[in-house]
Amino acid sequence: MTVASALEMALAAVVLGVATWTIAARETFAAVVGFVTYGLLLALIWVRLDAVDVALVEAAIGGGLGGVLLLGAAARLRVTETPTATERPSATVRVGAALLSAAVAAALATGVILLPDPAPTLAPAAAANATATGLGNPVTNVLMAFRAMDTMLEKVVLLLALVGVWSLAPDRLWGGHPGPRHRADPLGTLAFLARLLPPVGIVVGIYVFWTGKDHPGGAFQGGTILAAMWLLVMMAGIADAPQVSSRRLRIVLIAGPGIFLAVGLAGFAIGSAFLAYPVAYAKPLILGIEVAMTLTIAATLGLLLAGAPERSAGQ
Amino acid sequence: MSVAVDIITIVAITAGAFFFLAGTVGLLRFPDTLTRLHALTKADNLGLGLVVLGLVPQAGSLRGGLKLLCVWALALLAGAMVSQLIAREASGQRGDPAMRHDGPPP
Amino acid sequence: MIEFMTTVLGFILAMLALGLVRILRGPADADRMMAAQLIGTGGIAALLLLGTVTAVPATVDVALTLALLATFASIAFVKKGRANAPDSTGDA
Amino acid sequence: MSAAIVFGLCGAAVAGLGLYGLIADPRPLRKIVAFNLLGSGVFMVFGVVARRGAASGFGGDPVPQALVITGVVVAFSATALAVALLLRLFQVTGSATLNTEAPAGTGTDPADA
Repeated sequence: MTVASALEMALAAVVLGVATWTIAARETFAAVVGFVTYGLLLALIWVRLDAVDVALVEAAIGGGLGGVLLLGAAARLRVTETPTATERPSATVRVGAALLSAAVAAALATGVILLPDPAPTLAPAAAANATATGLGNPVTNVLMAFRAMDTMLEKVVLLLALVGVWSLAPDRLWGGHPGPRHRADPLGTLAFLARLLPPVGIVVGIYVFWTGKDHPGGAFQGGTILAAMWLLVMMAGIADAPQVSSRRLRIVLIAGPGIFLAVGLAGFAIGSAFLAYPVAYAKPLILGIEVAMTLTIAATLGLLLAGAPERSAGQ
Repeated sequence: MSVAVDIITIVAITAGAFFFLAGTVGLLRFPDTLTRLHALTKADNLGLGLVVLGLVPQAGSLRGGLKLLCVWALALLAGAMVSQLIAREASGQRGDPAMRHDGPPP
Repeated sequence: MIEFMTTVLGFILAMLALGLVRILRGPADADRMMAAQLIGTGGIAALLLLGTVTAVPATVDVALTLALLATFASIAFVKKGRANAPDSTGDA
Repeated sequence: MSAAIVFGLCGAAVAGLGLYGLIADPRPLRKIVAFNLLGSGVFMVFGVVARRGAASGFGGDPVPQALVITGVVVAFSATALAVALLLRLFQVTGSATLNTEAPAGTGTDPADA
């Protein structure tokens, strides 16, 4: 056994251990901390699997924003912990669940072991058509050109989720500011961090987006970093979350999918089909869509984490 | 030349690994939250710092080396601040107005 | 050199696994957050080593992202801890 | 046994763990976390498929990788919506239980939500 494969087994074992803890922990807060750690370690696995684009997403979502979302909810719901814990399902249900889960895991594992050899792959097709877009990152090519429909609909899903979150506001608060108004000591550590980190983070976010055309990175990864910086500023009380009825905000929110859709429809006229880019303009068109999407993603993710409107306008 | 560079790398990374060991042992063995935080910050700053220092000569390009240093600087900055915040949270001083400013007095 | 770095990588991974014990044991939430913080930093170091071992330079970008965002969970923890304090603005 | 297989088995086990937690834990937030674990286990299996498809100078097949990225984004949106629903449920009823015959909580009538 080589050093490298021992390392892989160790990594898999640690990840499995954290996953077990996340399920088994008695306190929800402890379980969520376990889940955040799991996200961090998963980024290592994705790098090992040579999927650096996915590792970036996992680091940004699993280790970063997902942790904020779940830790916040765990802290707010702490008081409900004891009563619900008494509703433990009966032993029969638990044994049944364990058997079912074991069967599903075994089926998946068998599937992994019996994967066909040689593995079917679309990599040669992706490589052969890379010249059509002029982008060097195959994953960006797939996301923005070969399977662009998926990516466009994914952005729509993000928007729908945001509309769903907003619709949870009580009627009288509709259109107000999401989440509580955060206040922090303006001379304290958090406010200092929120003034120091965002300029750096915005540069890193734009870099990750821009490098995504030829190297791992892209609109979603960059947008997540931007969203995190916005969230930091909101949490430190330096800027309030905008009213969800604000027109400017809504324009930013629909800019990404809107431009994507417009370019897609224009594909009928200038290309040959929906979302067909004319080869000569493919690269600038894709970059234009990505710029708009980065902004939309940053705004959508930031507002998704801020939550449903809880204060009416001006409060 | 290359051998000298490799020796620097090995020494620095080994030292970095040692600080991770120290930080972890401290996190596990120290008796209370604040002393454990003390152990943690050593691993944060020195452990990662020495590993980065060891990797910089291997980076192969100026750009790669600078990016490595950026990672360390960011981790240093964010880690130091968050340790502050956790410490305040742990020691329960957040409600005490006298302890709230850590910058110079206005 | 590759062998050496892989060994150190394994060592740091072992340290991270030990750090998990603190998440298991607590006792306070702050202890758990600190362990997560240590695992974040160790994860960054492990990523940088892994990137050098496997010769994937883009790994540094993942480490950069982690360095920026790994602290966010801790910030959320501190914020939410404060929301329950008397001087807060009373969410919930 | 190649590297990919190890992580594939790890992913299968994580998916199983997530499914167990989703069914067996009564607390909604824990169900959400377990659901995320289940998803990430499946993504890991996808990652193995991608890795095995390495060809043409790419480290992996970019199509499954892109699918995983899309999947992570959609899973995150679903998680955010689920958490918001849960927090609203807590705001309205003062408890966070999925049990319809909840023990006498404050204002158990969900109709006024």
